[in-house]
Amino acid sequence: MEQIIFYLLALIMIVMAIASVSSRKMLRSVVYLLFGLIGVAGVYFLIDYNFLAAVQLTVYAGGIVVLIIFSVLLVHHMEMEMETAKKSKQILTGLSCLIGLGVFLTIMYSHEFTVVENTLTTTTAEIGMGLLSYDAGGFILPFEVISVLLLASMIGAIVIAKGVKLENEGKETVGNPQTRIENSQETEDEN
Amino acid sequence: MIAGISIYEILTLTSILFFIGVYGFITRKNLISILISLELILNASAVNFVIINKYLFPENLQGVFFSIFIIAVAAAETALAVAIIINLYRQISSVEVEDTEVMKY
Amino acid sequence: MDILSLFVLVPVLTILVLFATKGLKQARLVAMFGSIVQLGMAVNLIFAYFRERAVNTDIMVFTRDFVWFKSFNIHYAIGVDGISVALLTLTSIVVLAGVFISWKMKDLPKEFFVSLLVLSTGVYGFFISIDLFTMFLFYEVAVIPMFLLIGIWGSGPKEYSAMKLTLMLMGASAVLLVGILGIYFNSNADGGALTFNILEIAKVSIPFEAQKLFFPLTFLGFAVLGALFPFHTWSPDGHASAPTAVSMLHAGVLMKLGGYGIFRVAMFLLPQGAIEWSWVFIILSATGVIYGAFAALRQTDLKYINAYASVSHLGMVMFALLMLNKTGWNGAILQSLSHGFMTALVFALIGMIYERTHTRDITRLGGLLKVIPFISVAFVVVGLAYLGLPGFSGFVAEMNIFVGAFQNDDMFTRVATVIVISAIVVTAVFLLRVIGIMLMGRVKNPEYLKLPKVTWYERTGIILLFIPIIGIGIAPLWLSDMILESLEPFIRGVL
Amino acid sequence: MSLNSFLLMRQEILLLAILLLLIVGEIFIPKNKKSSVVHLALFLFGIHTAVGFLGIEESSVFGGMFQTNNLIHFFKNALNIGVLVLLLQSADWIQEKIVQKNKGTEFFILLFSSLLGMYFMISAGDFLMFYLGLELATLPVAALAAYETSKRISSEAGIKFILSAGFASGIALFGISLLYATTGSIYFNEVMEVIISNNLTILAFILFFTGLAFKISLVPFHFWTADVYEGSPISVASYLSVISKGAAVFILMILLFTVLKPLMHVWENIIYVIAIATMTIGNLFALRQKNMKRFLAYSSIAQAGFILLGLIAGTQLGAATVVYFVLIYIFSNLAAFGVVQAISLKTGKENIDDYNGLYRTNPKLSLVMMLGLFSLAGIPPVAGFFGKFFLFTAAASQGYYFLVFIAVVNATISLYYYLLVIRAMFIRNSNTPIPYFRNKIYMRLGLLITAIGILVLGLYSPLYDYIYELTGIFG
Repeated sequence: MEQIIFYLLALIMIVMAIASVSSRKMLRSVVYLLFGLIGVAGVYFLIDYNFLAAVQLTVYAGGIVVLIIFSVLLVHHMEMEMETAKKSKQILTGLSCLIGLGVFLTIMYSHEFTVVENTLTTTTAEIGMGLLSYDAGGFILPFEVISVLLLASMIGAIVIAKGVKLENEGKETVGNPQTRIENSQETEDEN
Repeated sequence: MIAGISIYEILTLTSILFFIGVYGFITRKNLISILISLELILNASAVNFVIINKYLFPENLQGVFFSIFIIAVAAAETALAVAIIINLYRQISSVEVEDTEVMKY
Repeated sequence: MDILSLFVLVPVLTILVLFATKGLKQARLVAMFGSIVQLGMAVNLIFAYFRERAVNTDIMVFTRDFVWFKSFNIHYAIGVDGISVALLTLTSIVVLAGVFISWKMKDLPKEFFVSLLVLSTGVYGFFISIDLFTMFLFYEVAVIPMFLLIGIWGSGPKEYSAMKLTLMLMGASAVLLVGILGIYFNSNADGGALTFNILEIAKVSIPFEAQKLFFPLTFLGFAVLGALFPFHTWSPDGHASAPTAVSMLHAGVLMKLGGYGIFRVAMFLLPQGAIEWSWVFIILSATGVIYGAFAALRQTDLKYINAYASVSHLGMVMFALLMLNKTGWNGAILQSLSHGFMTALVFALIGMIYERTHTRDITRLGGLLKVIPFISVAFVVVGLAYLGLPGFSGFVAEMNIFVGAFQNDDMFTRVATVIVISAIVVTAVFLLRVIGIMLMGRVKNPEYLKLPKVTWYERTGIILLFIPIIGIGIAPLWLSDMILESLEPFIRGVL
Repeated sequence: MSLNSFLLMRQEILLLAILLLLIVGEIFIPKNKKSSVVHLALFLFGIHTAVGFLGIEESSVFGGMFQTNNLIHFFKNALNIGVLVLLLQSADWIQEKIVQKNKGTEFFILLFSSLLGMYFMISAGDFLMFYLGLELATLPVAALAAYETSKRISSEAGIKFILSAGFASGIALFGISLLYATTGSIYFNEVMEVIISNNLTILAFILFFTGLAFKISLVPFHFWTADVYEGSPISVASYLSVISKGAAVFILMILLFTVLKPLMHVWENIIYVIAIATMTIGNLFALRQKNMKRFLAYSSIAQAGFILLGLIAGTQLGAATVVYFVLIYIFSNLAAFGVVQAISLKTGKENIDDYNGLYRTNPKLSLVMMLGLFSLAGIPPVAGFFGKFFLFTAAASQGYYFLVFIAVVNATISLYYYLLVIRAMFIRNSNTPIPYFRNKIYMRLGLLITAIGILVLGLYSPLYDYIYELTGIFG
C-alpha cells in the first residue's frame, strides 16, 4: 500500500516539477510547484515525520509559494507567455542533466548503504527539545543564527522594497510598501 | 521507513528533482521561474537529509533538523529575492532575464 | 651599521628625502648628494676590501646574516667578493653620471630621481645579496621602475617600449622564480635544512636530474636581462625610447645583472647542469654576438646602433661565461665592467647630441667635430675603446675572452669562437661608419653651426665615465687580480 | 552555558550587540540627525575591532557546533580590520547617498549581520552551522548589492547575486546530504574520523566544492562576478571581493585540510585543473575590461586562482601562505577599491580611460592605487610579492613545478593589465583629467591604513612567522 502511494507521489512530483520548469504560463508554473511541494510533504508523512510535513505545508505551500504568487501577480501580466530559451540550449542542457543524473544514479546504486531497520517515531516534543538544547546534539545555536538570518533578510527586504520616490513619473508604482512588510513578517513568524 | 521502498528509490527521486531544478535554472529566462527552479533544488536536498536520517541513521535527528533549517533559509531567501524582483520590476517593467542584461559578460 | 647595508640604506634615505623636496633644483641637489655619497662608499669599499682580503680568505667578505622569514629559512644575507665590489663601483659611477646627465630634467623631476634611485637600490641590493630570495627581490625592484622611467620621460613609442621591456623582463623573472624554487627545494640534498643561501647551497651537491631541469630555467631567467638572442628584442626598443640617464643605467648596469646572476647562481650552484646545457646557450649567445653586430650595421638611429652593439657585447659576456674556464670568466667580468662604462658613456654622448640637434639619425648629422668638439672627441675615443684598442678597457676584456675560448679545443667551440671573433670586425665597420658619417665631413644643417657649448655638468659626467675606461685599460692588473682571486672558489666548485 | 562559552563567542556576541544597538539607535536618533549613525557605527565597530585583539582560548561549545582557536580568531580580526577599513572608505558615500534616503542604519545592520555570518561560518563545527553561516553571510549582501534602489543596474546585481548564490548553496547542500549519507554525521570531527574515499563521497565532495567555488568565484563558476561587482555600489563590490572571498577561502582551507583531508588525492587534482583555469580565464577577461569595477572583478578571480596554489599543498606551509596571502589581498584590494570609490564619489567616473593623467592632479590617490596594484601584481617590495612568492613556494614544495610555472606566467600577464591602469594614471595625459580634490578624513584614514598595511605586511616578517605558528594545527 505504502509502496503504491510512494510511487504515485513520486510520479506526481516529477511530473509537476517538469511541468513547472517548462510551463510557459507563469502562474501555472507556480501552481505546479505547489503540487510538487505538497508531494514532498506527502513523502514526509509516509516516513512518519509529521511535524516536518506540517512545516513543509505551512512554510512552503503556505508561505513561500504564496509569496511567489504575490510577486507573479504584482509583476506579471497573466496572459503573457514567457519567452523560452533557444531550442539548442534546452536540448544541450537537458542532455547534460540526463548525463549528470546517470552519473549520480550509477554512483548511488553502486554504493552499499547499511539500512538500519527501525520503526521509531519522532514526536514534535523531541524536535522542540532538540532545537532548544545546548548540550551536545542540541540545536540552539543554529536556531539563534537563523533568527538573525531572518531578521537580516526581513530588514533587507523592507529596505529594498520600501517605496522610494520614483524618478520617472510615467511608470506606475507597483505594490505598496505595506504588503511587503507583512510578507516579510510572515516569513519570520513561520519560524 | 516506507514499506517496500528502498533508499535507492527515494534517492533516485530526489536526484531527478535536483536535475529538473538545475535544468530549469539554466534554461529558464524568467527571474521568478529561476526562483522556482531553485526551490526544487533545495527541496531535493531537504528530502535527502530526511530520508537518509530515517533510513540510515535513525538514532539522532541531525538530518531532520537540517531540513527544517533549509526550509527556513529558503523562506528568507525567497522573501529577499521577491523584494528585489519587485523593485527591479518597478524600474524596467519586466522580469525577463534578457531585459536585465544591460551588463555584458 | 655594516658597510654593505649602507648601499641599500643610503639610496632609500635619499628617496625619502627626495619625497620632501620641491622643484628641480632641490631634487637634483639631493640626488647628486646621495649619489656622491654612494660613490664615496664604493671607493671606500674597494680599499676596505683589499684590507679585509689580506686577512680573510673566505669566498665572501663583510658577510652579515639576519634571519628574515624563519620558517622558510630566508635570510637577509649579504657579502661581497672582488667581482661584486667591482660591479658596485661601476653602479655608483654610472648612477652619479646619470644624475649629472639628467641635470635639466624638466618634467616631474622629483619622481624621475626617485625612480632612478629605486632602480639603483635594486641593483646595489642585487650585487650584495648572497641569499636567493633577497636577490630575486632586488632584481624585481630594479626592473619595475624602468616602466615609469621609460613611460613617463621617454620618447618615441615609449608606451610600447616600456610595456614590452617590463613584461619581457618580468616574464623572465617568472621563469627564474621557478628555477630558484627548484634550487631551494633541492638544497637539502645532503640532509641539511632547506636554504636560500648561495654559499650554503654551493656546498651541497644538487642531484643531477634537478640540475638538468633547473639550469636552463635559471640561466634563461637571467639571460633575458642580459639580452640573450632571441630574447633581446626588448633591449633596442627600450633603449631607444628611454631618456638618456635611463639608457645609461640600463645598458651600463641593469643588464649586467643578467651576466652576474648567471655566473653567481646558474653556474655556481648548478655546474653539472651548465656542462650539460652549455652547447645550446653557446649557440644562442654566439648568434647574439654576430646578430647584434650586423643589426647595428644596418641601423641609422644612434641609440639603436648602440643598443644592438650592447646586445653583441653582452652576448660575448655570456659566451665567455659558458666557456667554463678561468680566463674566459675573467674576460666576461672585465667585459661586463668595461662595457658598462663604455655604453653608459656612449648613451650619454648620444643624449647630448640629441639634445642639441634633435635628431639621432646619423644620415642627418655631419661635421659635428667642428661644432661640438668636446663631445665629438669623446665619442671618437670611446669608439676606439669599443673596438678593443689596446690601452682601453675593452682590449683587456676581449683578449681574455678569446684566450679563454681557445682553451676549449673541441670543434664546436672553435667554430663558435671564430664566429664570435669575426663580430669584432663588424663592430669596427659600424663604428667607423658612424664616426665617419656623423663627425667628419661638412655640416649638413646650417642650424648646427651654433649649437650650445658643452656645460659643466655634462663635462663632469663624461670625465667621470672616462676615468675607469682608461684606468682599466692602463692598469688592468689590480682589477684582474681582484677578480681572479674571487674566481678561485668558483673554479673549484665548477670544474 | 557558562561564562567561559560567552568569552569564546565574544566576537559574535559583541557584534550582535552592536547590531541591536544600531536598531535601537535608529528608533531614537531624530530624523534630522541621521547622519550621526555613521559615526556611531564606525565608533562601535572600531571598539569591536580593538577588543578582538584580546586573546582567546582554544575550545568548542554547543556540543562542537561552534569551535574557535587562535587561527580562527586571528582571521576574524583580519576580517574586522578589513571591514573597518571598508567602512572608513565608504563612510562618505553612506553619508551622501544612503543616509539621505534614510537607509543608513539598515546598511550597517545588513553589513554587520553578513559579517556575523562569516564569523559563524569560519567557526563552524558542523555542516549545519557552516551552511547557516554561509547563508547569513550571503543574503544580506544580496540586499546590499541591490541597495541603490533607484538604479536598475544595482537591482540586477542583487538579483543575479542572490540567485547564483542560492543555486550554489543548493548544489552544496545536495553534496552535504550525500556526505551525511556516507558518514552518518554532520559534525566535522565525527565526519573526519569515518570519512573514506569512495565514489559516493567523491561525488558528494565535488558537489560541495562546487558550491564553495561559486562563492570564491572560481572558473567555471565565476560568471556572476563581474556583473554583480559592476552593478553593486562600490563598497559592496569591495566587500564581496575582499571580505566575502577571504572568508570563503579560509573556510574552504579549513575544511580541505581537516575534514576532507582523506580525500586529498581527489581534491588536489580538481584544484590543479581549476587553479589553471581560474588564473588563465580571469586574466584573459581582465585584459579586455574598460570599467574599473569589472576590471577588479576579473583581477580578483585571477587572484583566487593564485590562492589555490597554497591550498593544493595541503600542508601547514600551504595553510600559512594562504592565510598570509588573503591578509595581504584584503589590504591590496581595499586600496584599489578605495581609490575607485573616492574617485567615483567625487566625479562619477569609473572607466580606466578616465584615470588618464590622474597622477598630475591627484598624486596621493595615484600612489595608493599604484601600491595596491603592485601588491596585487606581486611586485616587491610591497606585500603582494611576499604573498605570491610564498604561495608559489608552497605549491613547489609538493613538486608542482609545472603549476608554479603556469602561475608565474599568469602573474606576468596580470602585471600587464595592472600596468595598463598605472600607465593611464602616470604616463597618459588627458585634456579633461579628474580635477584635484581632497578627500574627507574617513576616506583618507581608510586609504592610509591600506597603504601602510601594504608596505609593512610583507617586510615585517614576524607576522608571517606568527601565522605559521598558528597554522601548526594543520601540522
